[in-house]
Amino acid sequence: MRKLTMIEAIREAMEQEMEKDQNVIILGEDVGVNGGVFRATDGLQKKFGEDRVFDTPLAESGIIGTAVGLAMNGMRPIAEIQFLGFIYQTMDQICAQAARMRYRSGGRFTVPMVIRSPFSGNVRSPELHSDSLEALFMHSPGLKVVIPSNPYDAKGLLISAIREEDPVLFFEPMKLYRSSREEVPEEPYEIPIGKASVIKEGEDATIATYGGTVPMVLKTAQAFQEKGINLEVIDLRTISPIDTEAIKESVDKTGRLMIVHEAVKTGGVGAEIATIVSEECLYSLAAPIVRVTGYDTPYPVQTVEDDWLPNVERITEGVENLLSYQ
Amino acid sequence: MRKLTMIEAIREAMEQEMEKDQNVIILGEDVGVNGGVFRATDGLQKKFGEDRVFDTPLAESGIIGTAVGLAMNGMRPIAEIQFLGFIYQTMDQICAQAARMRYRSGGRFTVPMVIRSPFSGNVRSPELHSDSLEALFMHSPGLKVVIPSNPYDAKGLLISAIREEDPVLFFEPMKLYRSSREEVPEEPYEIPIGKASVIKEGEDATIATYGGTVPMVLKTAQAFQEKGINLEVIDLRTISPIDTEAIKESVDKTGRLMIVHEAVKTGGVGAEIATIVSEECLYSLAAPIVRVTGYDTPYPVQTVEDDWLPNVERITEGVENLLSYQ
Amino acid sequence: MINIFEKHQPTEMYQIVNERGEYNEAALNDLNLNNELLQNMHYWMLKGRIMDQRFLKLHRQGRIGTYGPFSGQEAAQVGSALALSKTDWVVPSYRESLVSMIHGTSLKQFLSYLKGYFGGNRPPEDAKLFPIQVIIAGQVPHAVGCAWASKLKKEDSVTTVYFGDGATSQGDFHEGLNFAAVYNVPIVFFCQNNQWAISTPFEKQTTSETIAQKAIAYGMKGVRVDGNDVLACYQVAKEAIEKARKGEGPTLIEAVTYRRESHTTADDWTKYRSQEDVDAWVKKDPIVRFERFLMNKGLLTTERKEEMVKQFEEEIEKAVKDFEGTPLPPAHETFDYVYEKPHPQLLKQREEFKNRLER
Amino acid sequence: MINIFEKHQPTEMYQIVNERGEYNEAALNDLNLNNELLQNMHYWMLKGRIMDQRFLKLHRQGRIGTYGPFSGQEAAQVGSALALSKTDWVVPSYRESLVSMIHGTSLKQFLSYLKGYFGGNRPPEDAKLFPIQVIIAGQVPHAVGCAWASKLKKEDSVTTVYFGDGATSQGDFHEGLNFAAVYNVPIVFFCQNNQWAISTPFEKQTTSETIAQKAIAYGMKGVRVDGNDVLACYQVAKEAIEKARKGEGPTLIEAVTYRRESHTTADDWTKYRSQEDVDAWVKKDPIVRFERFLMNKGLLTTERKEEMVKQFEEEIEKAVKDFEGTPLPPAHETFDYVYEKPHPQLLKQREEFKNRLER
Ligand SMILES: Cc1ncc(C[n+]2csc(CCOP(=O)(O)OP(=O)(O)O)c2C)c(N)n1
Ligand SMILES: Cc1ncc(C[n+]2csc(CCOP(=O)(O)OP(=O)(O)O)c2C)c(N)n1
Ligand SMILES: [Mg+2]
Ligand SMILES: [Mg+2]
Repeated sequence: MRKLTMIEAIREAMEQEMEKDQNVIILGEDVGVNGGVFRATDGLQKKFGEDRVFDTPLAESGIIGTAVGLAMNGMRPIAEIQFLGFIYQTMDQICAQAARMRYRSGGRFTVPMVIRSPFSGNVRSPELHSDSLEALFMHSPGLKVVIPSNPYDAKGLLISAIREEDPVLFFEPMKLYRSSREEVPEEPYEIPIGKASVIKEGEDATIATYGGTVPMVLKTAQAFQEKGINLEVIDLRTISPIDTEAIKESVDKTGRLMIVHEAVKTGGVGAEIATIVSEECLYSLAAPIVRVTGYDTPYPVQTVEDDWLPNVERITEGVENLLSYQ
Repeated sequence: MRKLTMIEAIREAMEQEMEKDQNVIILGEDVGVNGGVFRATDGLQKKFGEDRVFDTPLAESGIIGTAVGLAMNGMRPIAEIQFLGFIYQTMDQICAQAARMRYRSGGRFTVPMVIRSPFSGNVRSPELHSDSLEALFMHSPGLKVVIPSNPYDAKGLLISAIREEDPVLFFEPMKLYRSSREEVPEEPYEIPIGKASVIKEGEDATIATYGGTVPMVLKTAQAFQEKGINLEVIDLRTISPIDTEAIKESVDKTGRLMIVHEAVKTGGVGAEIATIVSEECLYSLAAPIVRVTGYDTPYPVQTVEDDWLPNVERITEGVENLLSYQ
Repeated sequence: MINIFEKHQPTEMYQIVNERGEYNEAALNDLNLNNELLQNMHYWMLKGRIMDQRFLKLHRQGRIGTYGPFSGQEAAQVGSALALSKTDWVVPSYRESLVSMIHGTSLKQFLSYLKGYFGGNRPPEDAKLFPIQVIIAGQVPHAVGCAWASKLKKEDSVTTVYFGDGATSQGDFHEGLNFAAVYNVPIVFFCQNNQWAISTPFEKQTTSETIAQKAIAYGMKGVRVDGNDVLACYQVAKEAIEKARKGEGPTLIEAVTYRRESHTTADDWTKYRSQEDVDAWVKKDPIVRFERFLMNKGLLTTERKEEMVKQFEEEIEKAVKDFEGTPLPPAHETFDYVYEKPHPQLLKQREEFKNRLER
Repeated sequence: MINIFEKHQPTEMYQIVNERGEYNEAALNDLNLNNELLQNMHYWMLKGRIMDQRFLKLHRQGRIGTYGPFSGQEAAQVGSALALSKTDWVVPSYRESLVSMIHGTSLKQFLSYLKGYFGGNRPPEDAKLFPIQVIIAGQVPHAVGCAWASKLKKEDSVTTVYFGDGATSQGDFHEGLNFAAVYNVPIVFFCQNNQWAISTPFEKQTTSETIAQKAIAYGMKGVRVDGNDVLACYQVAKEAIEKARKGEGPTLIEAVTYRRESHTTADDWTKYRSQEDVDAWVKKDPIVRFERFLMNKGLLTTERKEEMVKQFEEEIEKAVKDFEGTPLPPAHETFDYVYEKPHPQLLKQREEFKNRLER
């Protein structure tokens, strides 16, 4: 099978859905002629025309707000927010508008819209270009939040997202855009939203993670494997709604849980996962839950980010910590 | 001692700080002539003049954004957001700007600003007027988030907030504005931000809560007291930073934890508290942690809100649940 | 039809019928309205006023929740709403109950909104109408998107979005208008400048002399119209709608009017404005003026009016009574409209909730 | 000084020196600038250009991070910056490195920003300068607040805020300008319309013919000026600043210029614009034009210029070399500027972080 990078898989998902359904359109800053600052939409305006792919004025709330109206009147917009750090500008339109339109209108209107945005760190970008803000949206009912960690998932999840009848936020770890090529089927396929994927089985402890930290968690788990320690690694893929069953099943088996994410610790996705477990699998727990996350500071400057983010050293230490309780 | 309602205590705190420091100013929609839609600033423009209390144009991002600039250039603004549901509009100015200015400028600038906002439910208000959105700000380093539950705390905490060198969000449960009168000292006093208050001691279980649910939790705990069950009730008062020591100390003693808040469950403040406990007091836990919160839906219409919010019935059930594990 | 857009500067106010009921003959002839339409305008304005006052009373009696009255703004709402076709979209804020009714919402539906029933904000299936928006200016970009979709689908539909003077200070107003102009979508921005945003008067809202001139920032047409003159409102709205329909771009209309009552039933205007301020505007009342005009034209008599009032009062009374018998929808419906299909945790919560209430 | 604001429509472009170095005698006489100021203008423009090109090179060599060049925009930056007093505030975006340097930032400080050192965005203690803002238009309301504070404290200080054409589409631009006009604060909004927002040309950003006319929406003065004419920029900025200082209100200035390079070092302009487009603007180069003017006036010779170029290159080279020896601040400083005092959990995290790095 041919191999694609994640960014190619993302572009292909959009291209195929646009071919299939002419109500699918793309809007965002620099997504047209320029093909997006990461080239996610490269060639799509050329192929589908200026009536399907729109370069917008520089106004994020306007992008999401008009996309809500487009969706309410029959279109299926894919809106790009150039970097996730700019999504603060759109919180009303996402959390108070898109998320609630079905509810507000008692089901008369729906907002089938996808919001794509690159995020996460280790790429030496300027301030507010690397922040992981996904947890903000987990707390807003009506939204779904999807975060792929590899080309195959990216394509399948994005196709599912575009076909959803509710707004889906689709956050793409920049550092994985071109970090590897993997086999991706040519034909369109769906990966269900809301389902985690156990990417490595193990009995000694569970590590739940998603997005940019997935490869390093897997790498760490493999290193432990060589030392005879079998870690189970769960790639959440969707953080809203969280696949609680998959997590509980794993923790019931391993008795230990570590959560890894780039976002700051307090109030992050890790807190919700840990809480679900402490509500529902408390008696399975053989050790305190461990979080390896960004620290509770603003996302730091480039020269500090690699130490601040979860990295193999910190994850390894976390696992040792988790296993130290007998 | 004379007794004040919470709204009177809040007004007095502002009045006294404005007398003390002429850099303290107030801005917001309808805060001047009208004295605020809840009369929190009643009479202040008359007393301090139109150069200290400003009716602003209808633009929340503009209110917070200009307040950031005012604070950076020596003022100590108190900005009012008329209802917390409108704060989504200001997320960039709060989380990406106010919260990060000290950090961004390496300490050259600080943003000593208070953002006051009424919130929380049971008051039959229109859509987006009752939402509890405090958790969104717990995930933003650089901010402090304070939520009083009684007139005495409201005055002391607000005075502390105004004197802080960093931005403080001060969220006021509307239903407590005039629900009771309590003794409030005339002279200004501070209550430290970041410190919880154990408002009822007990050994059988801990209930951590804050804001609008405090009175009903206390009432429920008193009912259990009569049945010989001694619940410890913690009023967090500050939800960022959380007083983890107070919580851990209590849970280490009682072995059981329930968290009550109005905000939707997933990704709420309760998740962070539960996680801190499952990281640091796991071995003290005699029962799974319980959350009694709003459900994972948008804040519902008036005819549903009392059933949807935590109420005495739901809290009682939660306690029974918590105690059922032996 | 005269093209007022060509002849008219955004800072001048367009008027056909003045406060004394006197009218501009040429403009009126040009409009060439049939009597049925004139009577329809009167029908809705009068019905609106009676309904509005009735709702205020219902609130005082504790029979409905917070209500935002529109008395004094009937001409702006009726004039613009009657200029629309049924295939045109309406995107309202909370103050356009009258527009929503003209465009298809029933009194019953609206009561269920005011009583806080789940589904109360569900526009009827066959009405091209958005739900009521509470966030000031939040609906403006939605409307632009809606109009944009009509354009992309090559539908012959124009969107009219309503908002107040206060809303023009919001970022979403600005971003929305800019998008509309850039994509040249078929939309009319209808601002009811009722002089107040709760307690904030227009002069404190902006230093701009008019709202209409804000259109210049987007290279858009802006028109200022007497919002208490139903004919002028109709004419200006009609022209803007047809211009939009022809693909000739969006228009910002400022209808200059007045909010006679408090902002909502939770507000008290005596805190921030004087009786004289109110009285000055009561003199410009849109209904009195139009009735004088109609009576002059022989299209209305005092008896006919009294009959109408009585009939409306009965109709409303009946609707309220009928509605008050309506059972609440089951509370657990609150879980059914969060997503197309509730996810497992939500289903679990729904069960718990339902069981508790049914116990 | 002539009052260009009175004579000038926001849609016309004000110019003193044209592309061929020819100048408007009357305007120039009116300005009555001394030679030192003229030479200072040239000094900064030339130094700016050399610095800018040098930074692009440093980036290609992997010695600095993402950089946003300003070549082509020197006149707009230098003209406006030299019109300010040291007691005036500057609120920049990411493209006004030259303004920041004129207003007090050192080359060393700026290098530490570009290298991603903690504290790199700390304006010097004695400079009335805000840190670089990355969020488009986010700084606009800050600047309004800053100017408002100066007014409240009765300080004789004017704030100038910089932003691009793209920024005018943002809600924060709109809300900021409206507040500024309503409170009549001493501020100048200086927009460098460099025709592009990354790949988005001005024509797709707005349907408005000019940016200056957007001032009309706020009842504010708007002026359009040739942004490649340093004298015109100086004059317009000076006048706006003095107007603001006298309490006569804010001004929106649109300096029409061009971004010659890519948006940043992460961008490639060949994807979205043609060589001809660029060439047409290179002809209007602000430095070439001003040098012609100075040489005509006998204030500059080719030899002097070559000397200056050499001197700047050496100065920059030295600063870069010097800087490259600077040790990184300790990484754990990252915990010291979140709050005035770190709270207990943060302190714990700081310890863990520090210990790990010191192991
Ligand atoms: C974003 C937001 N901010 C504030 C409010 C509170 N609020 C409701 S109506 C109103 C005034 C609106 O004035 P205007 O736009 O003139 O409309 P009008 O009420 O006069 O029809 C305010 C401040 C809100 N609903 N939404
Ligand atoms: C809120 C926000 N949205 C998007 C961006 C990404 N971005 C950075 S610069 C830029 C274009 C800015 O154009 P303009 O305002 O004209 O300034 P210029 O770069 O031309 O100086 C964009 C879209 C951002 N930094 N912030
Ligand atoms: Mg109004
Ligand atoms: Mg630009």
